[in-house]
Amino acid sequence: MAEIFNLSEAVARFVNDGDIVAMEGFTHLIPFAAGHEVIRQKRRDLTLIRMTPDILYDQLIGMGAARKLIFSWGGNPGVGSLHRLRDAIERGWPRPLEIEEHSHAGMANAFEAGAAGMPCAIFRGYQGSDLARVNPNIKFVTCPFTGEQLASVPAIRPDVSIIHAQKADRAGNVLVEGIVGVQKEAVLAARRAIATVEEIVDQLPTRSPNAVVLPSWTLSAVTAVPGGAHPSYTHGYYPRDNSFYIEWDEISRDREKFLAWMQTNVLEAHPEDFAARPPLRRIEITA
Amino acid sequence: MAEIFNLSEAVARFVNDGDIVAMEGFTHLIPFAAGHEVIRQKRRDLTLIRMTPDILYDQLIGMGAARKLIFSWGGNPGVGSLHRLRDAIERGWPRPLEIEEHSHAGMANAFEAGAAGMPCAIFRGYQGSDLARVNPNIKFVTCPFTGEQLASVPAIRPDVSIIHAQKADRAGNVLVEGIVGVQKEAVLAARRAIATVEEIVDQLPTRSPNAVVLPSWTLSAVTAVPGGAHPSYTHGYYPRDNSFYIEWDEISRDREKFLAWMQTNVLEAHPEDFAARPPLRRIEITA
Amino acid sequence: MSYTSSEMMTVAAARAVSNDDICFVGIGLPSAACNLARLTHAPRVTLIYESGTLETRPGVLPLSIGDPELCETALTTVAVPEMFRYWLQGGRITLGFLGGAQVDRFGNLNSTVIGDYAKPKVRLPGSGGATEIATSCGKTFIIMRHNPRSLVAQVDFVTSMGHGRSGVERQALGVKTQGPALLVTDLCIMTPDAATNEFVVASIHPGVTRERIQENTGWPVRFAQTVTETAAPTNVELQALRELNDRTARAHGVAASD
Amino acid sequence: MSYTSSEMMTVAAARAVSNDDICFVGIGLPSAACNLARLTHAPRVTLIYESGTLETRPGVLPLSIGDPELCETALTTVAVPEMFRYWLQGGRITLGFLGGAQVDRFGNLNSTVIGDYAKPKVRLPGSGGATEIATSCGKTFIIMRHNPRSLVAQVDFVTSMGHGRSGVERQALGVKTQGPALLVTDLCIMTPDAATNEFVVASIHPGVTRERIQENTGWPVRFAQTVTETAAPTNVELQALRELNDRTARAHGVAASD
Repeated sequence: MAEIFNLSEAVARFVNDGDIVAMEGFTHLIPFAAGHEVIRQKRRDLTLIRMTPDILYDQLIGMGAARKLIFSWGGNPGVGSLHRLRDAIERGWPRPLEIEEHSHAGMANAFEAGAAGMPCAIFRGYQGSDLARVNPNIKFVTCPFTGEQLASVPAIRPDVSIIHAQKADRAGNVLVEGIVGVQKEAVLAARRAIATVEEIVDQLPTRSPNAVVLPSWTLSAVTAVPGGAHPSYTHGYYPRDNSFYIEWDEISRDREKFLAWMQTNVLEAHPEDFAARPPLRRIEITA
Repeated sequence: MAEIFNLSEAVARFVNDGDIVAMEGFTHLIPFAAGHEVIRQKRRDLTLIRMTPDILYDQLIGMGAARKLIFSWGGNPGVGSLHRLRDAIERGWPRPLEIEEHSHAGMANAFEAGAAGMPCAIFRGYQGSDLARVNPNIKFVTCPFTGEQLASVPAIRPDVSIIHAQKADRAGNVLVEGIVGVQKEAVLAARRAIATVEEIVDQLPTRSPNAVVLPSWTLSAVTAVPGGAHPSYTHGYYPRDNSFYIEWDEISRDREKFLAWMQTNVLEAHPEDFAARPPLRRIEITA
Repeated sequence: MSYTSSEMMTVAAARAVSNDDICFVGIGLPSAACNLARLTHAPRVTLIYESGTLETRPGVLPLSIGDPELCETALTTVAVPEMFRYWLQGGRITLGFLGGAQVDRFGNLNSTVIGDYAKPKVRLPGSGGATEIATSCGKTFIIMRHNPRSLVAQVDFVTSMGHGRSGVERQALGVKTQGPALLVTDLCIMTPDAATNEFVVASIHPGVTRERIQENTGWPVRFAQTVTETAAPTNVELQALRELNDRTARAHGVAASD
Repeated sequence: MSYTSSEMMTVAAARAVSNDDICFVGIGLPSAACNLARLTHAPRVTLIYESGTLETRPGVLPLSIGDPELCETALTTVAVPEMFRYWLQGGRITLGFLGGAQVDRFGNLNSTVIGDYAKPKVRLPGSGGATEIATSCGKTFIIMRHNPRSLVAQVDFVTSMGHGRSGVERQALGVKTQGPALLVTDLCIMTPDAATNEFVVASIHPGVTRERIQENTGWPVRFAQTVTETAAPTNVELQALRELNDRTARAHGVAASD
């Protein structure tokens, strides 16, 4: 049953050194505020899992929090490379980073299998790809009915998953809307889970009987952090801060500049600072 | 791309003798009007698939339309046995019925695998159950990572799936809400699919960005049949006709009584008759 | 207040449900017991029906597993494949409630056929969710009317494994969940012997004799060293159950728990 | 109207998209081409982005695969596991658009590393959806800028199989889909030879010479028996593309297609 914590308590209690951690969000709802708290609390030796590691993971890796990354696409979306990720892989700075690399289909199936309590997933994938050659966690099994060779990957089972969402009610039930990515699977696959939300409300809206709601008893902690997905976005609250994604390319190219930025904007900052960060929505332009 | 047909054209065009047919609906949204049209058009030698064959399949089986049933629970929900199904299995009337029997987990996984284009599904199931002894389509495979034995069933791939839903728009996109069962999987797993709906509207409501919508291009035909789920129900339109489920127990016990009922209420009836059948909603009683 | 043996059975089953349980609820007796628990001592119990309704709070007992009431009062409703994969197989359910046509002393259940599978004497509805409920829930409770056709020496077909035909197969297969933890009937409460996994009588309902239990059981019944008498239903329990049944009868024109 | 080679490339790719296509769209060049098709000759084309947005109609080009615009203009949005299982692997997509850092003559694509995998010279973003887009879509179109570092004799890493290292592996593996059917660059259009699966030049953009194509290609280029000249972009096409890019630049402060 989720308890309502503040963010620093939630991270202190549920994220440990050496944990396997998934902070998910498929471009949308990326839990930046929670990730920054993990950095501030100086967690080390994390195995980070994410389909699309972007700026947040670049920051964690650049600060030396991770020993391993399991992923399927690592870039600054729409902009280019992740310079801190590349520096870690290509030059071992600030520490070497082990990688386990999949395709999106492989990761999505592995999250699904984790949520489903399975030891592995099977799917039609990795045919003819060198990924199967470099990743020993990609195997092939035979369909017992047709004889077809099918790819198999181990289920993802994080020690802790962290997501950001729109709303929680006072019991700790969490509503996720829009591009929902693999957040539900990440929570259900994990031993422990933390959700930051834009707001805690008396009652979740009842727009649809099939809304994506994570019941309180699937979460360890729920905490309100308005703006907590910035510079990504929260559908219904604020848009993506595209200009920050472009700025990051410049900030992250240089080790010193990166460290200085992290000092000011993460180490000396607080979860409450996120409320003021999201940009105002631009005027809608339609074709 | 779904074309908007009337129901008799849709059944004439897309349901053939000998087809593998799934008419799905998990208590909710059972496509009775479409099933009755299949009976009126005298389709034969069908392999009927459904997790929960209930009155509609009792009617199809009692009229001799089916040669085989693939299922996981065959009963009159909340009432008792399906007498026509039992008569076919126990005494071969009006013709013998082959059965392939699963658990709900087996069927649900098989539908999921069909929708996902897989040849089979794997899951943790059938442990210690005699179902694995009597159904050769239940096999076991070994997880390549942990060595665990996992159950496997072939994917369900109907020639045609038939569902009932709330609304379609004029392009043929279909909205399903409430207890959605395996309807989406049934449609996506099938070569052809027919949806009957309560109404065709200019634009689907936009209650939730994650509503369950089947795009027009996943369906062969969409047709408006108000009341078409009676005696089951359509969430947001009319309640379940519980009294008819109880009456069916009496109607279906006797072969002659059954045939007389089918003559009047199906063979001599029309899809338009369904509009007048659903009961008015009873006064809400809450605890 | 006087009460029927059916009411005693439902009340006894309801008492075994706690606020912390996340229950996978079947239609009929399990549904009545779980909802009675929710309306009395366990208001925070989480009820899940295999139709996909998560955390449902029906005001009346559903007649079917997919009644509108279940969806309308649920936190949310998921598709059936998700229900079986993420919620049941995912290990999220602490307690599964099962019934059936036959049960044996090791909690194996038959809801498939009476007689031979290929030439059945009586064809029953089949597994539904039961086969995997029996292995995926943290533990299972069984609720059945007590008579020698139901509590049998050997079930005709194992739809859902309890501890296996000889009481050891469950463990041998490596199934991690506890399995049958309670059998509640209209005569008594049985719990599995820690050593043999055989159901033994732990508590006898008021007014029932050991002889009557044996006469109605298809195997030689064992009794626990200390057998208690089940506490009679309290007025609060009976009133809540009867009001629930009355509301249900008014809504459906039928009493779903009977 | 005059135009750039980039515009020629996008227009040529857009023309290959039809009203009947259900496209799995990547960010950047593919997104510009597919949306240009939708805004010109193929208004009913169905666009799907791997973030889960089905039938999306963005007014501006998305900067990322999960921009709000994609979800807000979609018919509906599904979870990512469903996207990859039901929609991509389920065989619902007729056309996948791919790019990458390197392509070889058999349409094998590298978006993983330049150099050795264990000691990369340049670490690229990796597969994303590409590995299975390449095998699950009915066919794939590749769009890339033409230079000898991109069109190479041997890709350093096969992220996404085209026809395989020697052009026959795809068929040998039993992959049922067509694979690379078109390679559009800023110099020409290539299609696979029916016998060898090798990309051969089918159409040359106006003003480009065969020599320039060879100089910019890392393998000995073959030309089809009949090579046509690509029709220059029409005013209608250019205007639609430029308006799209202008709207995009105003919305994002950056031109997403460039």
